[in-house]
Amino acid sequence: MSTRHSLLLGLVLLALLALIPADLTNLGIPYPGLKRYGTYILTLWLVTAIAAMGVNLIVGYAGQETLAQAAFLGIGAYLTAIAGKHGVPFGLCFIGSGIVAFIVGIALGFPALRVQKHYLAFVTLAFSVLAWLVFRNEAEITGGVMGVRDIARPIVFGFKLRNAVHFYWFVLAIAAVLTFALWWILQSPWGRAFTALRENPLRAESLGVDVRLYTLLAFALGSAYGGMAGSLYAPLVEFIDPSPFALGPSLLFMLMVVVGGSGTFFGPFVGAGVAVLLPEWLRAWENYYLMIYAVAVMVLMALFPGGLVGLVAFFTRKRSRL
Amino acid sequence: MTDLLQLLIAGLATGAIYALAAIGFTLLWQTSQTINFAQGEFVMLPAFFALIAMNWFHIPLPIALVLAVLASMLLLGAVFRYAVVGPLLGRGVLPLVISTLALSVLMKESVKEFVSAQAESFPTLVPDLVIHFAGLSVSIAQLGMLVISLAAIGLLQWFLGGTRTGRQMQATAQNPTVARILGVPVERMILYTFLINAALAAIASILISPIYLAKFSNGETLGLIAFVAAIVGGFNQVRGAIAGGLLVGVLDNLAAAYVSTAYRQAIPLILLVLIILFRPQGLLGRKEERAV
Amino acid sequence: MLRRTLALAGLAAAGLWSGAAAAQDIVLPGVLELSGAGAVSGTMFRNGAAMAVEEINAKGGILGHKIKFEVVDTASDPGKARAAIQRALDEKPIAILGPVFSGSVSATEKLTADAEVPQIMGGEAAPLTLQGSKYLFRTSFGQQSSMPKIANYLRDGIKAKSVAVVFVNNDFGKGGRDSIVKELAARNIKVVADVSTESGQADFAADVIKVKGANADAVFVYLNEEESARFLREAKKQGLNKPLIGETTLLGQKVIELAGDAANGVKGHVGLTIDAPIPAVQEWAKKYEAKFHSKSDHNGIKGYIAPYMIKVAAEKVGKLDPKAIAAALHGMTITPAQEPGILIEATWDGAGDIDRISFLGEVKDGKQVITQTLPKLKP
Amino acid sequence: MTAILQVRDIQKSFGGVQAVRGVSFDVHEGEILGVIGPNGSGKSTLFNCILGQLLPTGGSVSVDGRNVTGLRPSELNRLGVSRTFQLLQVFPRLSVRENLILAGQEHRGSRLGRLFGARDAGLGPEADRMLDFFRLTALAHEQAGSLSYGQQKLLDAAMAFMAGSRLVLLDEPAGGVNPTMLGGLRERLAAINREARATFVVIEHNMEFVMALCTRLIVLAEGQIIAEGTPDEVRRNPAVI
Repeated sequence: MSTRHSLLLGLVLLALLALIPADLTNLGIPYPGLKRYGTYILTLWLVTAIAAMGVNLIVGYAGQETLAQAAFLGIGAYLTAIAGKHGVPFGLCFIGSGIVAFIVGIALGFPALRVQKHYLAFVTLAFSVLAWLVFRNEAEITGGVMGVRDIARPIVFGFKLRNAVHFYWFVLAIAAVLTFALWWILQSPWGRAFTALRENPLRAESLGVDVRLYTLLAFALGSAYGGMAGSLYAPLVEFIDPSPFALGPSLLFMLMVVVGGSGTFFGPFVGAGVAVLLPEWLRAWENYYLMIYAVAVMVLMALFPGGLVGLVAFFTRKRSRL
Repeated sequence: MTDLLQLLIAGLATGAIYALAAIGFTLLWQTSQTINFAQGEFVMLPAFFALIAMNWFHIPLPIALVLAVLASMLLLGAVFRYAVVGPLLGRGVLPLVISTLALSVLMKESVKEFVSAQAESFPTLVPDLVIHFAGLSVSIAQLGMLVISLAAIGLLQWFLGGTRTGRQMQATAQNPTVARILGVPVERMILYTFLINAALAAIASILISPIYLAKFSNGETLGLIAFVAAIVGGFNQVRGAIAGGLLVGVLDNLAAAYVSTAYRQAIPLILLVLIILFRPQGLLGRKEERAV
Repeated sequence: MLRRTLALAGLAAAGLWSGAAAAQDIVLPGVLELSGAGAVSGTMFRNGAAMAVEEINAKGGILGHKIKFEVVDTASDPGKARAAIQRALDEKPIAILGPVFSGSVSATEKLTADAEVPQIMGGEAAPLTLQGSKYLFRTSFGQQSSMPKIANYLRDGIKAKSVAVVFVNNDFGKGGRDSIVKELAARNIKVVADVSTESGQADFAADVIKVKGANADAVFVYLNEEESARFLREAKKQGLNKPLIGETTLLGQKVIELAGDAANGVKGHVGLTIDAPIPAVQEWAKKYEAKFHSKSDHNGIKGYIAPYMIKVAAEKVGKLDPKAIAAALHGMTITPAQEPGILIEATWDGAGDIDRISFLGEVKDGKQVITQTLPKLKP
Repeated sequence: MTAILQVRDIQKSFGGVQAVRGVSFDVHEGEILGVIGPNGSGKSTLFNCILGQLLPTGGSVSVDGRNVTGLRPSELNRLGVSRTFQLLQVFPRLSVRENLILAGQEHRGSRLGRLFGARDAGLGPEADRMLDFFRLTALAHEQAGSLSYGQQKLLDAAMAFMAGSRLVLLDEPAGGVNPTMLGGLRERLAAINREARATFVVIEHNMEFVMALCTRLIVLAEGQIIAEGTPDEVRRNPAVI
């Protein structure tokens, strides 16, 4: 697909997404929009997808493993919640979250990537648990296990985003910018280098690609996406405590990206959609839904390690051949 | 001083359990590049096999324990090898990580849903007597845990170093390609490591459950600690995993007593980061070449 | 393309669109911990509530309307709990039951207050009812009610001058720890050890050594049931011979079952228990066990009385109006004579805190024995 | 003629095994040096030591008189040294043209400039020239993984020249290539040597290919040089057989 077509497709998707929750009955279209809960879930999906895009950059493009994306989300969320309480405007909090996560990513990745392939996974594992312990135990700053309550929704150009749909549009706009930025990176020579170092780091290195530096950049950028997603998560939920930023949720981020299709552009969106909407779909099975999910993931891995996007691509290819 | 000794004994006893789990971790990693994220659940589950045998089928304890070990070797060894790992071999580490992660969820949820959502007491073979001497109080059960797990480790070491099959397994672990050229039945050796891993996990489960109770969520912490122990000791050496397990067990107790109970989990992890910075091959691990 | 199709399919399947048909039934959603760390408590709360709803419906419902009770899982995560409450509120409910975890309640109480829908919850942390919500109601003692009783007992019953506190570092344990430390300070009792433990912790050797080293007159143990059991076993092993004092979770049947004779001699305050010396409660416990093939703890009772609270309040105001029901519940006293489902007479004050009798008990020969019945705070 | 590459007394041992035992040689501008020897004679280990994939146990490597022992492959590459591998090493999910652009992009401009600059990092025309030179133009937009083995080998070799490297080390360029392709490959390599004054070191088993391509040969056995000279001299050397 040419660049222009990609951009056009992106804009159409964006417009459709913007319309999903909106009540169009006033415009004469018999479409009532979503309930508040539906809008909330849709917003949560976007926030999750932003973090998952970061994981995809690290896992799917740079071929590393990160077990700390939820911790980066936590960094962004706490920074935004706490700084926000002290009157720092949301814009600063949001950019600050990204920058802090980026710097922490560099600090973690630099020593880990000196060594061998899986050491980044080990270091992020340790970091993930350590960050969670700090969130829990430094109650003076983070509110400890009782969390931080009543986090305000941002005010943009004097416009309050209390309304669920308005906040959704705000998050959608940010998600669109971040998606475009990632797309741009992946289209640039950087993206080519990322793909190369995932497919064959040895050959890439011999062609002058500084594998260590590019891996580090991918990790730090991916982590920054986590931080920025966290910065949106805090005002969305209006309450944060340490539990969504523990090791378990970090593992689920990896799971979600691989299930969606790691190394594909839309994989994180699909994976995040499954993770956020799955409990809704399988509500009828209540107690069994996690078991169903687990078995489905294992079967998917065995048959289609390319994830859901890979699965769809497989079938569309098949059909077009017939 | 007595406090310190008391802490050391308690730490070594739990450390021995971590070592059992960590050994399995390194064995699987070496022979099949499997990072088993369900390792903690592998230690959680066998106790429930025994409980099911006892409570549902009224089988006496010793037989139930043997059955639990056998069931683990079948399900967590052979079935795991062929149904979960088999289809994913040679596709890199990531699909296996994801699949074992899903497996851990499945195991936890199944036990919670079909057996028990609460902690269950678990009978012990060794009487839960406490001996006091010189201000120390040590329970026989705890000593038994230490002795049995060290015996299991000793037996494994003897098997790996002293028997033909054991040496073949080591060859497979170090370099499957070369081992295959040398005529080692690599496939069978890989299966053996899975069976040994399952057996060690079952032993750990039976030893730890009388003291820590059997619960579906027990694997979460255990798996993490076994993972940390394996890395600290050296991911490519069995004796590294043993040292790592014991060290992390002791360190956890000392940290809780002398540093901070709130940050006790942090100490082994900080050790982990330091190891990666200064001795990436682990305490007892082999140094690996910059790969070609 | 794909992602949009998937999202749309998902949203449609989950019934998230506006304008879903309103049912004739009364909507009473539960937002509870069915998975994650709080699964055991949440499931019991659900079972208890489901039992009550079934009974009420069998007798004709509330004001002639049947109750539709549907539970949404919070996965023990406050963020998900918030989403679940949002979803429940979209259904125009008469009230919401849950959550049980204080953190999840804290994350959601503003939503129910904004929507003016009563929230009957299981959380026990002190600050929950201090936020000024007019729509939050407890089903058990808040820690600000139970901790003074324990502090009094430590001062008058044990005559302790110093206390070691062992707590689990979660919303429940930390809240209790903060309350008891405050109460002890007010009574000039020194806290000589303050030991934080993890939920799910297996090895208590180091914690017991710390407590022993503190050499306090008494030890206050505020852990969940299974960790209580592990702690008691380790304490017995190391010969910790100080009085071990706790709350409902230390003296529960589950603890006794798991800790064996290590639980003997443990004393404490019991807010709500299926072992209460009240025939109605014990009968209820038998009924629960017959229905769900497992024993309930206090969470089952908490869940059970919640629908009855709504029923009595709705019948009092004579209409199915959430706002009026909440207003009626403030200052209301419900007696078993008036509604047998309430089990024990209870009163709710203006903040939504519950008041009823409670007990002092201890474990003797593997059984919980109630030694004293404490009257209501404001009889 | 000056020596581009000087290899002095390189040694490498794995545990107790000495794979390379003190190898020294020079490579001069414009020549094609062949390294031959039986399997296990240490050829690939020697290559890996020269190119930084392995750290030699002893000895030194210099490029243009500068000591580069122990530099990482990417650093060496930016000094104008590139290589191919014994096993096929292209990026199967990138297109043929993308493979070539990748091979050159790290030598162009700054890293930040590459993020915001042109998608092809200004290498489009050069890539097209290279495609043309290696007769791959028709396949430019195919995924590299879908090419035939011989075509991939050509691409593999072409990538080594994209960076404008002056010294290229080819590890078995003819391995597995069918005889029809082989002539083309040899002819292209000879042409690029002639036209661009590129200098090669070639490891090869196919004696016919080596004899026809190389200007000088060294023979390795058990980690040591046992013979050296022009193809004809080596052919006549009794030690080689």
